[in-house]
Amino acid sequence: WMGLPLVVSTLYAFGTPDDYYNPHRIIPLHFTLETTKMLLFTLGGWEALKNSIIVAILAIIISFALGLPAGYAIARFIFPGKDTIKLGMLALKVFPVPIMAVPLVMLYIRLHLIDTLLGVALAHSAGSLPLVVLITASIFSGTSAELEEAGMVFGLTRFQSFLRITLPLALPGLAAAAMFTFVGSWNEVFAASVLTFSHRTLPALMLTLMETAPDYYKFAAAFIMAFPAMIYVAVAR
Amino acid sequence: WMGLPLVVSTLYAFGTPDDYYNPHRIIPLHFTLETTKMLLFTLGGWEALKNSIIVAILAIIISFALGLPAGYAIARFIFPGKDTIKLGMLALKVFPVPIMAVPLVMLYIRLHLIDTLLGVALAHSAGSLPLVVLITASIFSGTSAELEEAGMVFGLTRFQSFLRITLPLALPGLAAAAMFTFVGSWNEVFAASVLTFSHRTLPALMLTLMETAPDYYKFAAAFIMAFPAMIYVAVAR
Amino acid sequence: MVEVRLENLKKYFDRGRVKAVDGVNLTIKDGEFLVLLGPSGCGKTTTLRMISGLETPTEGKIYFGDRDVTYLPPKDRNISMVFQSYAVWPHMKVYDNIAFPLKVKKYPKNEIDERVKWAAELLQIEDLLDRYPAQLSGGQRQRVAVARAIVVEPNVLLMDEPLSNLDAKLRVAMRAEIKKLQTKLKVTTVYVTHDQVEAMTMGDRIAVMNKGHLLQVGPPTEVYLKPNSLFVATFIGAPEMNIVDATVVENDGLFLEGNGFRIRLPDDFRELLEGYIEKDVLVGIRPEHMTVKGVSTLEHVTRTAEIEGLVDFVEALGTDTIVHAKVGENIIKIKIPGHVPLPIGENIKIEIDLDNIHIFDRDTEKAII
Amino acid sequence: MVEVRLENLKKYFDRGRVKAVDGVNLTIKDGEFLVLLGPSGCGKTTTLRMISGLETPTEGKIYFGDRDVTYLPPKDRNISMVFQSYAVWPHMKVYDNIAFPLKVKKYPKNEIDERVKWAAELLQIEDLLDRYPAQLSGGQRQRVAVARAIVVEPNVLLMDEPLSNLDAKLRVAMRAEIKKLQTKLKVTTVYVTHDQVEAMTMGDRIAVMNKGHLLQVGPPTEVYLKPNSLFVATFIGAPEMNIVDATVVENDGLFLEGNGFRIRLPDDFRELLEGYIEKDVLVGIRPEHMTVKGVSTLEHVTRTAEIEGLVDFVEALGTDTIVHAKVGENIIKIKIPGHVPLPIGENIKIEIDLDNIHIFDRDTEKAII
Repeated sequence: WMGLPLVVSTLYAFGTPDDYYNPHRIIPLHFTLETTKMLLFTLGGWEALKNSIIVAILAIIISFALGLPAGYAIARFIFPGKDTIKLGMLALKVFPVPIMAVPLVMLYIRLHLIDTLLGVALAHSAGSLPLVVLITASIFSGTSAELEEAGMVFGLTRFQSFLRITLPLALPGLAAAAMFTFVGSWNEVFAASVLTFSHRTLPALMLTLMETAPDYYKFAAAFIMAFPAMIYVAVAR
Repeated sequence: WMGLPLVVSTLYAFGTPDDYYNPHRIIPLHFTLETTKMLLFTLGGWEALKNSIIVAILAIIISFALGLPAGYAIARFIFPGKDTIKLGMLALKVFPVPIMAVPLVMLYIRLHLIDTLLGVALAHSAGSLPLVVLITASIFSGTSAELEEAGMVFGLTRFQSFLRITLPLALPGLAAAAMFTFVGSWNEVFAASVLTFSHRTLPALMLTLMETAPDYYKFAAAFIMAFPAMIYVAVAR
Repeated sequence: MVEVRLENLKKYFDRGRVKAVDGVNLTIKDGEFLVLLGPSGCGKTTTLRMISGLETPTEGKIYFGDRDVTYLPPKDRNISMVFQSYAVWPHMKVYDNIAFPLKVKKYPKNEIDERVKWAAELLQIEDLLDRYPAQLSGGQRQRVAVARAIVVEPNVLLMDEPLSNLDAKLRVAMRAEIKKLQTKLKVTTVYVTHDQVEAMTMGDRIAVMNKGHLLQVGPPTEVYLKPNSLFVATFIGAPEMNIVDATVVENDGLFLEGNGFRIRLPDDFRELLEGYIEKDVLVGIRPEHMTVKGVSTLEHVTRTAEIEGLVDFVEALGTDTIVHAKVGENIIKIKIPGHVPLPIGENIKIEIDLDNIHIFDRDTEKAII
Repeated sequence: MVEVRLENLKKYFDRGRVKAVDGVNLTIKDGEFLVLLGPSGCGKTTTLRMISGLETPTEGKIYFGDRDVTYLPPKDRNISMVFQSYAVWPHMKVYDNIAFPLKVKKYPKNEIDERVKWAAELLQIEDLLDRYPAQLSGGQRQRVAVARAIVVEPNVLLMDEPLSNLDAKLRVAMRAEIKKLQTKLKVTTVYVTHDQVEAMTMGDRIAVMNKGHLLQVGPPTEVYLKPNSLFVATFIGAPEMNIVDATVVENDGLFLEGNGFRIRLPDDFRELLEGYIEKDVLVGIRPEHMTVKGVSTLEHVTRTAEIEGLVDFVEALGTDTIVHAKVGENIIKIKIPGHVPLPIGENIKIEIDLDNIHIFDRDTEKAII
């Protein structure tokens, strides 16, 4: 049943405006790419789609560059304050984002990050960082420390052993974590709206369109939005 | 460092408008409850606060009533399609909410649930249900089946054994899951904005104020918003 | 304290694809200590769980005395169980754990108190009654689990590998204690284990299972000396029974011929080996039913045979020595009491007790002799 | 293949609060099989990990021959290790697992091939080289781990409870095989275990550890027959050594008096017990150094004493019988070869081998005799 709204959106997305406004037609019968084309090329959808993808990939790179070593350290080493860090990570997730908005905008203006894709990606990384740290920590706790130590005993340094033994074993889990980061960034509206005006991501654009555009545009946009989710489901099967 | 924006918000929340607009004062020195009072009593904040709490509690009740038995079944029994259900739960989390908005509103109007707190709570339950199912499933997998079976062997039915043995042991985990549901509902803006006009929850009200009210109201609202997060951090310590 | 009868008991999982228990017939006598022995996945735990009522049979019947209990829930069977993980409830004190079965059955308060004291004393845990399980060691938790199981005078006492989580030392001590307790209480007991030493030392009878089937039931010595199949023969005993390929040959007498050896069999074997002349069989001899000539002698033997070998390795176990001898291409283990310093590479003569030689059919793996 | 010397080795965790290893001095001879034996948490694994370089000592030195390796990383020590979990890399085939140490050390390709074949043959896993570890049984993975460890001719071979994850049967078999392999390769070996049977059967020498301290080092028989402390005495041997409270009394001869018994000690004990007259001590006797009079006799004994008891329980182990005898308030276990059907409650006379009696100081728990 959870697929139903998806199917309906898909149908509406490619239905013609005439069918959409015809009260006797619940399911559109005439299909057209016009709406989607219009959205993508005239209303800046294409640009927003590109922005969304760039931001999501940047967010993955940044949050993994910082989060993966942190996760590894939490999983493998014992150090003071470790539990506090883990707790802090969780607490961070509980904080509402809006509270950060004003200081964040002020900071961004000073750093000339306002209205840049990197800026949005940074904000998204901050959002997904705790998740990446916690997920990678649990992945690395799951891969046996003895396997890595065996690598060290048989002639590797710790870093080589990490690269050649632990990383290949952790890859499926890390891919899942990256996917979550991607989807998180892809769906995020608030930061993207507040921090950009000309370089909007897709959901931010949608939010703007929501108030002005006719309904069938919304469905087309929703269809594009749901695309990665569909890919995810297909891959996960 | 993560506490910093919180402290600033708190200061601004109780600062006087004069201080706020005085460019030579970074930290306000005059404190007043006026802003908070204004927000709570004149602008409907108090009402919204109450709505938020009612909605969150209803969401907890509904999602646990449905999710706890499901989680228990997933943890204890083997049945066909189990993995599909778990996967579906995760996939659901990946779906963007906006895609549901239009069909949801249409459905709610038909069911006379529009602009009721129960309606918002139902929407929030739907959002937190997968999480509750997955968390309770993992909690119940964590409590040993043998403990429950020992109860059955020594004279209890399965249900009695669940109540007297498994439930007390699972309680801390269930409380955490309830906390997450509460915070999720508390922070949720989108569904709350779309589904209500007169019975707004606090974040939905804030979103409306965002565009119109002066900045220091925002800080006061943010302070109230962050309140459960602060309690959570204090309790978790 | 009843007799337990299993009739053609079956349990299939995964819509019949996994036959966990596949037609078990077994009568456990009133007051008997029966050990269900087998490797993991052989169906022994599933059988136990069906007796307890935690699992419902796919087919077959379970009787307690004359009462059909096949579909009764556990609580109505008046059984007790000691679980592998002990299953001592962590949110109750030791006292409340032990008293629980009595409370549920609504015993009067003073009798509960009396019986808990009695069980705690029997298991020497009187001092622990006020503690929570988290404050106990594994061995102590185990004692609590046993105390809880005996406090109610159950019809049947079920034990699911109760010693497998204890360390070697404690296991040896608890083995004796549980056996002592059962002898005293005379409660019908079904004890599941994969440890053949436990089975041999504790059971009045042993029931050996493999792949859902019951292979052999009998007293420990019988199962040990007269295994009815290759599986039972090799599963029981450590070091394992030596198994060697051989051919039965009739040539002015009956012989077993194999790689590097030729054994003359007594004439009374002829009848049993009738259909196996000129056929391949498997020959089994336990390490303790052989010796090295000139080093030690076999006691209480009537008929022996002799083969030649080469010392490959000598394993000193303290009280015994295991000599690994090379006979043809096979390595054969010989257990000799005491310390035997044989040089590696030495030629030796191996003496075999012919009354304890086993011959198995190559295809069915059933014992011929 | 070097001598390994540990000098005052210490390892503290948690800022000195946990003293895992607290001043160990030990020399492992070139080619020796040394077993580090002790209960879990005694510091044996930490000691091994310091020898491997996976852990850095808090204090002290480690020498391989004359070379100070204390702070060298593992890869520069030319060691091999067999881990408790085997630590066979799941993403590599068996061949690549075994070849890995050679590849890292940049051996030529044909020599890698040759050595992998050699190691695989030694461990009888030639047929598994193309498989992934997930397709192997526990025992096979264990063999792969050992093959990987010997393929490089290490200075020192370290083994961390390599058999603890195998079932009882396989453990007995692998025990002999590992020992055989080590005898053949003559590689200096440090083997960590908590299983005293493994230690007794495999070690050239045993080093017993407890609470971070090294208690006694010596050949198995010496540690078994002449334990230097109560801990070593009770940790080694199953069933455990009987320990009983007693008082040394001088009264027209030297006596040990305890609850329900009185033993006359030979006069040559006098000198050693000088300071203990009229003091409380602990007396230890192994179950096999006693017998029940009229049932069996002790062999190779010169001096015996006799005490009286009551049969409390009889445990039949098949080849041996353990008689639990009540002497005063104590339960004493006596191990007798063969099957001994003593009736419970019978009065018996227990014969004790005086040359294998142990007396410990009550406070220091060190052996006096």
